[in-house]
Amino acid sequence: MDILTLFVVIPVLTITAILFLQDMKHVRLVSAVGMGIQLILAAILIFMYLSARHAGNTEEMLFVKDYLWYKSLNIHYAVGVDGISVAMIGLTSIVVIAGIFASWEVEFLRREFFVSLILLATGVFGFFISIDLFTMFLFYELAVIPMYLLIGIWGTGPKEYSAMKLTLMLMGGSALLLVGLLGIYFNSSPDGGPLTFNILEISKITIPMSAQRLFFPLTFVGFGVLGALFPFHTWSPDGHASAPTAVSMLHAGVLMKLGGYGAFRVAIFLMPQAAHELSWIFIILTATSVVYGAFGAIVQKDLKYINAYSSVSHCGLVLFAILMMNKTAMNGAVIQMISHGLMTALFFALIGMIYGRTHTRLINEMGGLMKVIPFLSVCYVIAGLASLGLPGLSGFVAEMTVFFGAFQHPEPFYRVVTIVAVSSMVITAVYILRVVAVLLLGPTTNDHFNHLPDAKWYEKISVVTLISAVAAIGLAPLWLSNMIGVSLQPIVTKILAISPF
Amino acid sequence: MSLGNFLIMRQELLMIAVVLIVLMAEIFISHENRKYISTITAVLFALVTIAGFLPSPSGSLFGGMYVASGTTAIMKNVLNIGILLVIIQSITWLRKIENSEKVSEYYILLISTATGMNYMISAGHFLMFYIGIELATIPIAALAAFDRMKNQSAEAGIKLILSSALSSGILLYGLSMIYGTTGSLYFGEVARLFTNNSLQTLGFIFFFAGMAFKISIVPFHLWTADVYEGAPVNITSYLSVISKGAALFIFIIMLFTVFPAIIKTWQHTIYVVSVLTMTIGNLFAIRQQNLKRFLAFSSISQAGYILLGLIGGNELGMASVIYYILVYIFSNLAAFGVVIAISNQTGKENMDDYNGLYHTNPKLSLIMTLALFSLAGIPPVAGFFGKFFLFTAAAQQGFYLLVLIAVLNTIISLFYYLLVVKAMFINKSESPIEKFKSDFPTSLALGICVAGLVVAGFASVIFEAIRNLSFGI
Amino acid sequence: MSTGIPVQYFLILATIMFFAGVYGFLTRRNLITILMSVELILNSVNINFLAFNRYLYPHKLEGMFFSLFVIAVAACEAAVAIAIIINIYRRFTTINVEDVNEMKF
Amino acid sequence: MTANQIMFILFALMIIVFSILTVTSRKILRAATFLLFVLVSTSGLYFMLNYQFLAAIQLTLYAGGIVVLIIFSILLTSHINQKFESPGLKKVIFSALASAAGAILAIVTLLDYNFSATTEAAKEVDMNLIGKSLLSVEYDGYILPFEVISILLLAAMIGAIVIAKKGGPAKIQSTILNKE
Repeated sequence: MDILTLFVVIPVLTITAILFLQDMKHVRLVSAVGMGIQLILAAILIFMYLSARHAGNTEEMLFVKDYLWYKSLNIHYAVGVDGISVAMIGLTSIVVIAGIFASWEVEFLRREFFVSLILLATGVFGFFISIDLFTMFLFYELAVIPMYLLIGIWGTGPKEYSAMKLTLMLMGGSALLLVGLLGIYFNSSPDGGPLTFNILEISKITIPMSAQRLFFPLTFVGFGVLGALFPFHTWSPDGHASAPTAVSMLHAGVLMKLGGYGAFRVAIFLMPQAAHELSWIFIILTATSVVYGAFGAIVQKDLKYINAYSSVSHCGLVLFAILMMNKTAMNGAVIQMISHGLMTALFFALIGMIYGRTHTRLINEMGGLMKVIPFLSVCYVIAGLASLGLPGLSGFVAEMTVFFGAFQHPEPFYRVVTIVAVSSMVITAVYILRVVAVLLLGPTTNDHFNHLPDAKWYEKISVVTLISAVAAIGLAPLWLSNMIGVSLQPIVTKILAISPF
Repeated sequence: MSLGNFLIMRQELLMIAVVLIVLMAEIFISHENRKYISTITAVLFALVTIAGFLPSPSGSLFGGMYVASGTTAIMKNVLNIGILLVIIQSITWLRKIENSEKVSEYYILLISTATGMNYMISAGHFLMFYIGIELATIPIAALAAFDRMKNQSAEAGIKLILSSALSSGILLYGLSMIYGTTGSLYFGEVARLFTNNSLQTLGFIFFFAGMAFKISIVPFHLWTADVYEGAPVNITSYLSVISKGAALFIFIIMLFTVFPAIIKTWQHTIYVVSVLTMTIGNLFAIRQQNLKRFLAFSSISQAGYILLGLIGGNELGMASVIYYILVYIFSNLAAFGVVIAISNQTGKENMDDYNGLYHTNPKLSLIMTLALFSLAGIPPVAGFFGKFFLFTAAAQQGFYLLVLIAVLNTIISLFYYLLVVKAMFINKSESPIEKFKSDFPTSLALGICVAGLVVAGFASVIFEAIRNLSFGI
Repeated sequence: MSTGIPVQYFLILATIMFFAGVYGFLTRRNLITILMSVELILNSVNINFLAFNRYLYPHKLEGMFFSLFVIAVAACEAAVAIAIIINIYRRFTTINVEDVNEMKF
Repeated sequence: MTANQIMFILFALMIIVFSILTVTSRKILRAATFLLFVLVSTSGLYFMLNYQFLAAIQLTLYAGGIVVLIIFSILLTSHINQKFESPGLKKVIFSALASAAGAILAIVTLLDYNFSATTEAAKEVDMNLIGKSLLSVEYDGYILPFEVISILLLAAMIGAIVIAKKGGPAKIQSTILNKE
């Protein structure tokens, strides 16, 4: 068995182990161990990847394994990673383990909760290692469907409505995506050879322009729904607000990245001509996402809603950067994905922990928490600073690269839109600082708040893991952007071949 | 024609033998030993099913009246698996006191219909096709009216038999035109002489309408809901899965082998009716509270998806339809199996009754969830693969818009399937269905279904086998 | 013998009969009369088959045999249908479709 | 006008008039009688077409069997003098229009088509030929449908008996139902 398939096998084994456990108390322990192994595996993978590249391996995808699955349709189970997927796998394993620790105290149907959570993780890992469109789609849907139960059963507020809305909208996205993928498949061999779902093989040919014009929007919007593309983002605030902590973390931190990654890997990479031609439409939409999300965050009073809208804004930025179609911007997009993944997971974890103590998420009902629960408060400040792009933390690196790259675009239209999008940074600063000021500083509004306990050990593990990752990217961004940059090279070469600027 | 030729027809002969054995058993077995009839029938039919998988010669008998090929063999096997499951699922129901008097009649009628379906699929002549389809329908009407205690059951029976008689009449009227213009009723000769003139097209349209009744395609679906709700649950599951599957099989064989000359006509017709069928089926299903009725309407919309495989008119379409019906048998029979188990135990059939089912009967809820996900086409269960192949078959012919409409319809269907999931997992109930343990036949049938759901998708062998065999139609 | 009458006359006759049956099926509310409408439909089909057989393809007997089997199947159908109708009558003491309609859409 | 033509016109008129009366008459026993007339006239047509065997079957099985069965069940279930309510006007108009449109479409298409007869020699339909064809296993032989329809008859018989027979626990339950 190859190392990549292990990323799917270990979660499945963990689920099996959980199902056979007699003692419910051990469920979380087994989950933590399983996902801990996954984290170690991810670290090994990163190391292996870097050393392979260091040794001069310049292939586009490494550790490629290919098993024929459905012969007559030429469907393969094919895995392989480049720097981008390795980075995404690393991100996922960090967020998942943090999510497990953040949901340490789930009591209601504990076994089912962890099974669904790990099932979701299975889908995500599978998605990132796939280089075959069929398996990619399979894992994509696999990742979406546990969300319904996770939000519907363990959520809060109007959870049933939110869960249904989220599932149906994401599945609606996957409907568009399916048609797009079939379109790519049936155009994957213009010279009459065997049709294929393999991304690497399709990237070698040029899909006819008429087909690209049809299937690029379908694919891009299909993935874009998951990446909170305006106007298909409405599932996101409701879904995040209703979801339990770990689910919000995983969803905002990882699942939404599926959208960005997929739009990049499938829509843009396979159909660059149409992407270039139609990018202006989606640039407008994504810029709207960026600005609208930021403004949406300002007017919200619920902590989770604030963060959900801020996720819309940040994920919009990812799609925005991808559509700029140059190396710097794309590099920024990937860093932004990772940085936002870590940061927003941190946010949601902290919000969950604070909510677990104060039993409210409305910011004007809270205040002066810094004195009571200093550990969580300090972490919240760090997360906030990362989010508004303070130098030294990951957000700064990501956003700077994105805007720097976007501004390189020679056409004035794109530059203007970039400037509009940059304004979101200012707005972000406003709402982050406002929250920090009201929530953490200021007078204590409620006497009950004075006796809140600070973070427990498992909460500390969860938060510290995330913060150290955020700081690591912020302090030493170069190794990450180098890793991504090498992998971006073939993609950018392909794109540049058709759009010389 | 020699005795060895009968080997080609052994499937049907074995079934007739089972019918006769059960009939003899009814006459000669003493009253105390009657309870073994169910077991005997199930075992015998299991043997028939297994015998179907032995390699069988293909060829034609009776001067072309009867045709057997790899495709017909695999179609029959798929149906036999489903019939076997229905037989096993019926055992518990037949143990009830009010049914104990007519156990063997039930099996005789059920297996007669199976025989009819097999003859229908193997038909090489319209007469065989007609007799097969009637043999597959008339006993089912009797079975639908089986529950003498229930008014609705008799009503289901009469609605089924009258609407099927009307549909046969329409179908025959079309056939008479086809006969008048081609001078033959053998499939091969009709196909050779079929051209695109107006009278033949009209004949085909009547034929299509008659078949649409049998498959319950919109706008000929109105009988379905009442019949499905009124009939005993086992018969409902049989009607919605096996009868429909058999009719689809013969329909696809006919479209591909008898009517290839007017492929453009039927592609357009199927395009329209499949959109109508899945949309209207879905819209009605959303409003249903009774789970039998709910599954009935969902099975209407499923027929709409299956039409996508027909529209391609190629081997991939044929293979994907057969494969999808196999998967559909497992999914729908698993869903119905849960409904049957609960209905047998408590008599409850409404969605509200399922509130909080997970807390009392987690296994049944999980099976139901898997089945519904499979019907909705969610991975990793087999329904995902089945739907994917159907859509691929349609996309291969360039019907991308149709595929998009179909996928959006699956989202609507996901909505109402999730309503059931929500009832079981999320909704709270004051008086949930109490915990109960299913007996052996129920668990066996459900176990087979779940195994099928999990294995049929990942084991590509199954699809490839179907694909290889369906090449030679 | 049937000389002097074009085959079309038979076909038109059958068509009228067929659609009379369809009309009856749509408007009738008594189950037995619905059954009678179905018999009309099947009968018209038989006329078609026999006329075609005699006029156009007298060298084979396919149309005739088809009609023969249609009659036999119609008898089976009628038998089962009447059994159910009698059962319904016992249960509802009515055989009007409207009264039978317990279920609704 | 030959005797043949006169006979055909007579039968055709009877069939058309009585078909329509069958589906419109408001007395059920009359409708059944009209149906009987239709079936008898049809068998007359079969005689004209020189299918004596089938005409005989039509008379005995259809007119003699099915219609008797129908009349029998009418007597069992209905009051003879009871008149049906006439169906709703809307339904009548809709059904009449649909049927008329269908009929006109079919007739126009039929008249439009240029039928061509086969050039092969006609077969004399005698009992010998019918019997041989029915038992032949070769091309144009009908033994398989003949055998399969016997299963259909068996199944239909069992089905009819199972549904219509009284007794057993059903009786007990129905008395309980009636009390309720």
